[in-house]
Amino acid sequence: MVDLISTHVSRRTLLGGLAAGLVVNGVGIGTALGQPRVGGRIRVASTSASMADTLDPAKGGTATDYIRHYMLYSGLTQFDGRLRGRPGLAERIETQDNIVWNIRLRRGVHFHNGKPLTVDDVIFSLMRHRDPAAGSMVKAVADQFASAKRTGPLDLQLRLNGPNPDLPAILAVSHFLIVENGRRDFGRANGTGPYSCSEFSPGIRTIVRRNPNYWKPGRPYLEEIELIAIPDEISRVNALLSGDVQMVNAVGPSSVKRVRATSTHSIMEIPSGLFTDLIMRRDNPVTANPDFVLAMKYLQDRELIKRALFRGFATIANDHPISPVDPNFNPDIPQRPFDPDRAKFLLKRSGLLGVRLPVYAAPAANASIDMGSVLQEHAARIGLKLAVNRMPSDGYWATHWMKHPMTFGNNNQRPTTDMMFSLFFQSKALSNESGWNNPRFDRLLLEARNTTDAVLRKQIYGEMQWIVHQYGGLAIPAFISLLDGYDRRLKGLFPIPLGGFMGYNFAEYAWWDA
Amino acid sequence: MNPAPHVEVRNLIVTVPGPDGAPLRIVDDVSFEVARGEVLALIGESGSGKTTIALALMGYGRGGAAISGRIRVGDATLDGGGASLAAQRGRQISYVAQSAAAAFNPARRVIDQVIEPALIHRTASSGDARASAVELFRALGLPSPETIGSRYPHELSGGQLQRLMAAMALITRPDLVIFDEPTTALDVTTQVSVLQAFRRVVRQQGATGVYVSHDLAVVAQMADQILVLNRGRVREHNRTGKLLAAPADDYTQLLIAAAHPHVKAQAAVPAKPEPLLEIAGLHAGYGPIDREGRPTLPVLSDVSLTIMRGAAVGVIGESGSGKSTVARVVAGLLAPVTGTVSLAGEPLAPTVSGRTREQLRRVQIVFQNADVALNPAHSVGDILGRVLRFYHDLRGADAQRRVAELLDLIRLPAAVAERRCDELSGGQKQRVNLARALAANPDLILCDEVTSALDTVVRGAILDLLADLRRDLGVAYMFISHDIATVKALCDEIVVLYKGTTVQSGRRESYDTPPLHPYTDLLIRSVPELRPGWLADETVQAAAPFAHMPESTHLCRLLPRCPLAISGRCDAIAPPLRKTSAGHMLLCHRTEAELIG
Amino acid sequence: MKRGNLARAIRAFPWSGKLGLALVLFWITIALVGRLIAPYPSGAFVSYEVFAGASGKFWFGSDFLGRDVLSRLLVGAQFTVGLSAVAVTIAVALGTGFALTAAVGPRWLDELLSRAMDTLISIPSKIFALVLVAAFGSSILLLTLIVSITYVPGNFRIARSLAVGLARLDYVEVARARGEGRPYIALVEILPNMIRPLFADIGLRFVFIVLLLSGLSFLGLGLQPPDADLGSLVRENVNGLGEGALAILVPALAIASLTVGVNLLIDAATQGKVQ
Amino acid sequence: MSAANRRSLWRGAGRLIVKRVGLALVTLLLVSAVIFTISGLLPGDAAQEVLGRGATPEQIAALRHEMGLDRPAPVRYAEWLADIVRGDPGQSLVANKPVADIISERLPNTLTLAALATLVSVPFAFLIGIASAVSRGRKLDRALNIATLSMVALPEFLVATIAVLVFAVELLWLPSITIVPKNPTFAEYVRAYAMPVMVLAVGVVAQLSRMIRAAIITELDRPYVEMALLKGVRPLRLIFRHVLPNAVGPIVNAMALSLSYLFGGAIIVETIFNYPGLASLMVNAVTSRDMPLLQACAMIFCAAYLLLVLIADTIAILANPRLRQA
Repeated sequence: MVDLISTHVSRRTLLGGLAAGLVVNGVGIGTALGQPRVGGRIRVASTSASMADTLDPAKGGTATDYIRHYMLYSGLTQFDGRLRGRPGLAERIETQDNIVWNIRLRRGVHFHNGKPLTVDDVIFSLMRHRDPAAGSMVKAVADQFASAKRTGPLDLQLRLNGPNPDLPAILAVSHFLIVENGRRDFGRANGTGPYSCSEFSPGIRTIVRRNPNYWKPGRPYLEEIELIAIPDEISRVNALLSGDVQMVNAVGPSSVKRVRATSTHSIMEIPSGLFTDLIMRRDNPVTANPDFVLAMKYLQDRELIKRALFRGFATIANDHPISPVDPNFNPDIPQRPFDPDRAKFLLKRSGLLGVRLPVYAAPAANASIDMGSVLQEHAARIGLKLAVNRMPSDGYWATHWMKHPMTFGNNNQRPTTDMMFSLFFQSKALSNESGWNNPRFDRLLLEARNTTDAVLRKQIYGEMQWIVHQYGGLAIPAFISLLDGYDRRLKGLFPIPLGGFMGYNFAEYAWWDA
Repeated sequence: MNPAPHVEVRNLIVTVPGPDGAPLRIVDDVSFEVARGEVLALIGESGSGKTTIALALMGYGRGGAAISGRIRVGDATLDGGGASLAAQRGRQISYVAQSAAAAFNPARRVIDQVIEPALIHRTASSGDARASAVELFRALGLPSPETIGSRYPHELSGGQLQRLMAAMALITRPDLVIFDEPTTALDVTTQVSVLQAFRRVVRQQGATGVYVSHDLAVVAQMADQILVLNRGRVREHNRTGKLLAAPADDYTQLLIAAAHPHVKAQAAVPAKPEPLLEIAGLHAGYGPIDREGRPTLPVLSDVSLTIMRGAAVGVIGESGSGKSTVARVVAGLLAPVTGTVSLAGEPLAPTVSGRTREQLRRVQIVFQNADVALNPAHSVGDILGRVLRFYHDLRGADAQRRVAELLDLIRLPAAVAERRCDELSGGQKQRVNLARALAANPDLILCDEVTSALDTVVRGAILDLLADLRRDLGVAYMFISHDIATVKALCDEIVVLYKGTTVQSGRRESYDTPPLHPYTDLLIRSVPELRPGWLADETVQAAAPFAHMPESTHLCRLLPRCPLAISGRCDAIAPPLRKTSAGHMLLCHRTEAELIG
Repeated sequence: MKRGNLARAIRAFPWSGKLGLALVLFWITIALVGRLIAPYPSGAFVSYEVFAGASGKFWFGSDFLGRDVLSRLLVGAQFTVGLSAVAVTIAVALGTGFALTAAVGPRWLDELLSRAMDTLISIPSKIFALVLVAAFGSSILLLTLIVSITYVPGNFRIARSLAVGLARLDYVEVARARGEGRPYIALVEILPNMIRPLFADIGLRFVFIVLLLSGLSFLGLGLQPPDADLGSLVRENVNGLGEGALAILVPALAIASLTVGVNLLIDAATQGKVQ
Repeated sequence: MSAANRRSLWRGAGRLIVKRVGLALVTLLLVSAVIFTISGLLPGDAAQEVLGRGATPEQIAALRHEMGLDRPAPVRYAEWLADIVRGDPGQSLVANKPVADIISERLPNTLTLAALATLVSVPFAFLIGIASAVSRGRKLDRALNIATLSMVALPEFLVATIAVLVFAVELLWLPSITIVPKNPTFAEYVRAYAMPVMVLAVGVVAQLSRMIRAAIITELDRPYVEMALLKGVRPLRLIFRHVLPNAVGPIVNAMALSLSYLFGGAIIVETIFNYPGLASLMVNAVTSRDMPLLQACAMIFCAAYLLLVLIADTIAILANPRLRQA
């Protein structure tokens, strides 16, 4: 029966996915088709800045870091609007078995300091992540790089520990951007990116200037970009509207009306796989109870959350982490409704209606406090007492997330379906949020990696979504759209679902029309 | 010569907003006039409205007081027909305040304040004003008149400040000078010279004067006519001589009678006198003790005295003599540096913490100012009850009964127990203050200036009470005062302190006739007498041959002020303690015969 | 008799004092009965429309999640008034307690307490709160403690100078001469006379606490939802400011009227004393 | 003033300053100990914060070792103390930079903002304080009273948000965030600082003016003021020549407290106007568990407070002839 559903689903998903991709690309091309012009100086504001701001792509931890790194460095591949890895510094990436990958570099690429790009730079940039001393944020991913060797002046061969068909997408992630061979001190940046660094003050600002020798002819367009961070959402939107910055990310849904009401500014909605989830741990007798878990899922007032919390800038989710943006999305799983009666019945059946449980939420997990409030309110109506403990963002991930029977988590769009599943759902994963263990799921995950056939893989992923939907310990009520605000004179923008600011990569595409 | 009087006041009424908002008359229908160059005295107790009338002459009402009626000073009037009184402040009408120490701005040099009226009213340039200020300083008998102005108020003594304030009042050569109790805050020895200086300078300038005081004897020296006030109304108004000789109003008579303190009751001296309190070789002071064992601020040096059971010993001296310090040491509030205090033969620990509760009970202290000596947050009953519980473990009905007895003893109705202290009058408070000491059933009460803050009539009543209590209860007193007349009225024995040393001690009678220590003589002769012309006759401040000498702790402390100092003796060695034939002790180089002659 | 005094004192207030008294009494009443008269549960999503204007159903409109502003205001006032009152009580009890200890105790203790207070006052209060909340999690208890501790040094300064002044007065000397212990002197002789001047300080501190609480809400360190004090109400609805939503105006006005009211009352009460 | 006088004045002031500096060092030590202790209670550490939530335990352990966080807390504190005594606040755990460099980047910002806010608020505070003290109980006093009360009545963040909406978003007169360009012109400078300074000043003016009013009124009740009036001294002269010199003590004390608030309490203004000052740096240090940086910030705030109070006390003593000769 499972098989039946997933095969049945897969074809339609494929079609839907293609159609969606076309639309996305269509918008992108359409916007880009104006007359891009070189020049202009803009300031953009992201959400966070701290003393930990870095010029080392391996250590990037915030959107501000990713944006900065994409401005200064280039990767072997680049994301497109459908999160596929497109050739970047690598002219070609080829594999037979998803294990051994042959990479050919683009000719005539130079670092900002004039040094030509070599195979050694690339090998260093990829393999350094495996060194614990490098403090790489993607060490876990890079651990699958078994070895890299030079096979020609512009060629290298990357061998993985096991098959992974998603390597081109993985390499497009900002952490794998290419740095100089041997570089360990990142006090200054030297990359091959579209911009070179002219000022960097951690926690305050980054100013970059157009790299005239960028390897994509004609690009980039902007003369100078100042990247700052305004953590406070209201201030960020105000700064946009007052003309102090020309682009911001993470506009709050309730600010959209205000921005759209102006004639000078607009909002770009980026449907993404970002979600905030209620985590029910398997190591607690209450939250391990399947009836309780299911009741919580039925208690999600998804319509209200979408409408009130996100003002409609969200997609209703179905308690699994794969959003419709993902090409592997399975649309055939029936949507779980908001059904308090069912929830009450389940709770009664499990005898857990009387329990009192705290739910931990923090501003760090997008909208989790309000989601908690909604849940608390509905739970109270069926006689279940939940207390929402609002924690400060500071320290939330280290201390509370996954540490209590019920906490809220928050996950970004991942570049690949595999990454989402293997980072958060595999039984041995570090961030296996609910602490579940589903052998079939684990087996399917490996099977998908071994499968070279994209259609088959999609089928497998489809079934995995169903398993999570049915048995997973997470309630995922909605996928949250990313909202970027921008000055209408800023052109060339199109959404890349990975994150705001065109998947952090706007600097290469944007141009100033004034 | 202008036939019209210089100052004319008709039907003056001053009202202030009362506690319930209704206006309250504090001066009620007062009329008088003063001829040019004359001095009018306004006399009365606190609350009589005398200061209010004086201020009204400058068109000034304190704390929202409303002035009505007719006031004319020269051409200026209250309602501004002609010049207004307010515009004449500091120019034609000037004011000398009661406490110069408070009335001078602490942050500014004295000279700047003295010449300020002249600068504000543009009567003189800064240089001229300074010159005339120096002239006035000289005329008022201030030391180093050229440089004294560059000091700050806190560097000057009360008498000096009072004279400087007079200089400030006279700098614009005003027509009318108002003196508001200008010598009340001064020591009696200082008062005389200040009064003399005032009278001389005001006469020189030919100004009219209004002199506000509660002290008839002082007024008798200064005024041509006297207006007796009581509760805002005029009781009697007459020329000074006539009023003193033949007071018509019974209130005036009462005032005149109270000017001589005396007590009706006299305690019987116990048959077998035994010493109650013995103080021997007491040295005390404030601040850390230095290597030589002396405190930074030494106050008492080698004070010894004995109080017999049931006796009253007066301790007298001017401010700074250390008389209150003696009481504080005896009470255990200040540890002596050396010396012993023993009670009925038992030595007492230096401070309260080392004494037994019984020892503490037997010695009680009563402070001067009942306003700050009684906790305003407590009722009279609480205050007395606490002492009863503390020393006698009396509670409940027993305690209530005893409180009523105590109140009866101090002649207050029992209902007072329910009242809070701030609802009582000054005299009532001082009685409660005494009752608190009595509640302990003490053997000795240390009375620290207990009558000094009281009006004369009230003072008499308290003295009577003290005498009665002594007679009835057999309690002993150490009665500390700056007023020799009061001490003589109450005490059997008197000790005179000067700068922390005993200069004379002995029975009361021995103070009536020589030989007297030069300082005691000065004290006694400085008390104004109730007859006009006393001040003019009196040559209290005889020239002191050693006025230039700095004070030395090794020599007689009085040396710089002593008219009888002997060159080669007084300025060379410490004075000996002599016992006179009359039986009292004197600390002086002069012999008994020399002091009589 | 005392009641008569009070009534007369109130009648003698200027109009501003009467207004202050009325506002304070109003908010105390709201704090006491607010939860009972709230038309909806404060956390209930009752309106489909967010930031709705006033209507018969929702007198003050709805908030950013479609909850009833009036109900949340009534409950929020209880938190603000109650929490501030408790916090100010703790702050003043501690500050004045330390001050009395310093005034009657040995010199070294005075010195020690003064240093401790300097230490507390020199750490910026909001950052102090941030650290404590991060360390211990946000709870009403912790919030109350943080806010109280923040205002202990200020109260200590004022109370200490009052107490040291009073400790020099003759009636304290008399008690000392009687052999009374330090606790008696501090609590019975000195403390009762500090109460009136401290009243003004208590009022001011109450206002500061209300404002600090809302500052903490701004930094996300305030009360836990769905509970919200007035400051949190302002903060959570601040997005409605652009459209002038009642959801933000009403709680802002509530804070202003509470703080202004308390101050007017204090002004009137202390001025009445001077005259 | 005589030379001897002047000498004793300086000797007195010198003794006071030496004593106060000693006490200040004790306070600083206490503050550092308090900060160290309570920051030890914080969940997680710098290594965890740097590596984020995806880090493996081995990675964290390695970084912890590299940062020296695996040694016992008392040892770390002692080392920090030894360094700070030598004048070295150490290396930031997170930013890979000396703490001194980071501070020297931010400190001028905070000083500028505090100085500007002071420059704006103090004259206004004096004006309002004096005007309402002189007209005590009258209409002007009541009006100013209500005005200053309303100024403190609203939370700072609301005032700031309203100001931004009005002046930046609606009117486009002023920038909504404070970004000072390099080598700004005077106009740019004023525009950049106008709003944060305004918002800070609102609170300070209100509080300070009330303190000034109270200090002046206390003095107005003293006998020397009545004496001055009876000399014919006019109101302005009365206030400036007679009253203010005596009210200096409480006023400078209130100013010291206000200024120390401007220095360390500007976190809300720094947040809303995105101003890179010390307060937000300290918040940052807390969230990233960067202990050396956190300690350095705490030391600076504490030292600033103590310094301001010392200056205030010194001024109060110099202004008071009685105290300065004691």
